[in-house]
Amino acid sequence: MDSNVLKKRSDLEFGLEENINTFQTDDKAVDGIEILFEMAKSGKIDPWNIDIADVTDKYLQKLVELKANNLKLTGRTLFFAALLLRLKSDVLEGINVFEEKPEEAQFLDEISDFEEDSESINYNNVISLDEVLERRTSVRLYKNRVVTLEELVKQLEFYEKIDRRLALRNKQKKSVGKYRSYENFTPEDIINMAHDEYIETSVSKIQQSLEKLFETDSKIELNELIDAGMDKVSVYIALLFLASRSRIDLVQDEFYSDLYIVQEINNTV
Amino acid sequence: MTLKCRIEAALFVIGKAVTVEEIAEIVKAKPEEVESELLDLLMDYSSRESALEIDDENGYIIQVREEYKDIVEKLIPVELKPPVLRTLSVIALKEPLRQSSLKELRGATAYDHIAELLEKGLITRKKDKNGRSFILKTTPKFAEYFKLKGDTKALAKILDLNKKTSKTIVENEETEGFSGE
Amino acid sequence: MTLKCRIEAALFVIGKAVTVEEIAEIVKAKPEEVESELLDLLMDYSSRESALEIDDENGYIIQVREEYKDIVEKLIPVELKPPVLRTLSVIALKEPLRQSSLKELRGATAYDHIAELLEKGLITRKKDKNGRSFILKTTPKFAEYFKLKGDTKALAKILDLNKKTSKTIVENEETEGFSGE
Repeated sequence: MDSNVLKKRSDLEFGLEENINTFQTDDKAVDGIEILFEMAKSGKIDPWNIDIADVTDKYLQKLVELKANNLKLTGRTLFFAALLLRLKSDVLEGINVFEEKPEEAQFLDEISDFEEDSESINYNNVISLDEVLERRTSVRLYKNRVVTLEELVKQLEFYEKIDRRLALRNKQKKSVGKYRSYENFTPEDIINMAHDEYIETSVSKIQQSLEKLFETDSKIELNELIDAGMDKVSVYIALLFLASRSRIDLVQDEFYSDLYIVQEINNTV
Repeated sequence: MTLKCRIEAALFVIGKAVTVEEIAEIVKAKPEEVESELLDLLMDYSSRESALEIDDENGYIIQVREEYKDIVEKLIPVELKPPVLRTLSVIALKEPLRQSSLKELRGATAYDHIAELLEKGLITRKKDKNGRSFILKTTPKFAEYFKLKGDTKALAKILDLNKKTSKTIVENEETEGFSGE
Repeated sequence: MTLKCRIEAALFVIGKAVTVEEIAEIVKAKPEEVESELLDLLMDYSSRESALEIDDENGYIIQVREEYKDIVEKLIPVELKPPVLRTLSVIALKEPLRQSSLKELRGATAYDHIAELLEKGLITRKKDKNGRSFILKTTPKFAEYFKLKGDTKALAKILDLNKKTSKTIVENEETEGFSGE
């Protein structure tokens, strides 16, 4: 066997050289497999008896000598040489090599893609984009439900908001109504309004409102107080009293513009 | 791939009572064959220990057995269309609510909704003390639906909203649209 | 009234994939008990001759078996052309996805696809926080009609790689035919 193999090796070397030269002169790109295939066909190598290390060594050496830079070709040739070896070992183990092997086909695909940047993706469970969406078979035409509990709660929340808004609007309307009714005050009402007791009640009421509002705001617009339920005149009178007692300052940037109430510095309300 | 199974698949997908003829058209078989297979299927369902059954009263349908209806009710609290639901929401929020006030808030169609809600046992309608107008209230059954599914969080949230100042709520409403329905 | 049947009733009514915990809350039982009964139920379904099965891939759900898919498709057709389906797949794989990113991945025709998918209620399109770009997401209806298969994470990653190397899916689209359905 030894001499046989040796002989074949020398043949192989010769064959390789010949084929690589052919490859070089040939305009057509030739795959490594074709080189091996041709060699096997012409009997220059025995596909069932390849010394893979020797073949590749010599092959690589030749490529370097030829300054061939087609690494892809080299890679392929190496791969197919390995594949031949695999076939050989399969035969030795009694495996039928002519049976289709799906895993091998997949392996081939991966190899041919090896120059692509594939990072570390495990392709085993990857399917194509066309297959990724599967139609569910749990859909039903007429499900009994029209409304779920969640939707019911949502509706309630929604009406809660609407309700709040309406309430706020009504409040504003009411205060507007009060303001308008001021025009209809009788002389008696006006005298009553000027009464000390009435004024003191208004002042303490406004003071309380302001205390609350100053907790969150440092500058309060006059209208905010009016929304609290008192008419504009009473509020204004009360504010004048508070200002004169140095509890607050009244600020207006321009005549006829909005009137603001701020806390008197060094003083709490 | 038996005809019986094809019929079963069709019944499952349709989800409402259908006639033998309708099934026959879907599974492309003769009505006589379909009927015989349907009976077989019906027997299968009734003989096995299952929560499902095939009802054949007004057409054929796969449905949950009466014994397990509580689960259905839990998951499907009420079969109410959105406008009726909205009316119910208003009643729940403002109860006790005068029928006339509801009409103001929801329009004249609210009367139909009241009838439906009364029929489903979700609200009551009673004359007020003076006997002049109807007062609407939700029932314990309504409250039950709310407690179910352990959705107490949502309920607590609603109650909290009640307490909070109106300012923030109104503001939110301006920015986010209502996505229900 | 067995726990197994209660679970079956719940699955039938829910009609979408649910977790053991969700079922446990509905049937008021311990998750461990529910899981064991679910397995039992799954076996029951798979061992009998039925068009229905319990799927446990992404949560538990009662569904029609693959062999009877044609009946589902016939009764509830999803009429989306392959390119639109592909756009939908990309959105599902990468959601939330910027509209601009989708355009990079699927080309300018994706805009027409978005319109169609929005109209069918399978995706939503909302402005992002800055209000500068649109964000695409799938809807609950999408989940009702479709499920994702395979290693979706890896596929999403590959989509990105494809984008980087400018080897877009659009290129592949020209060469390979659509194999779905």
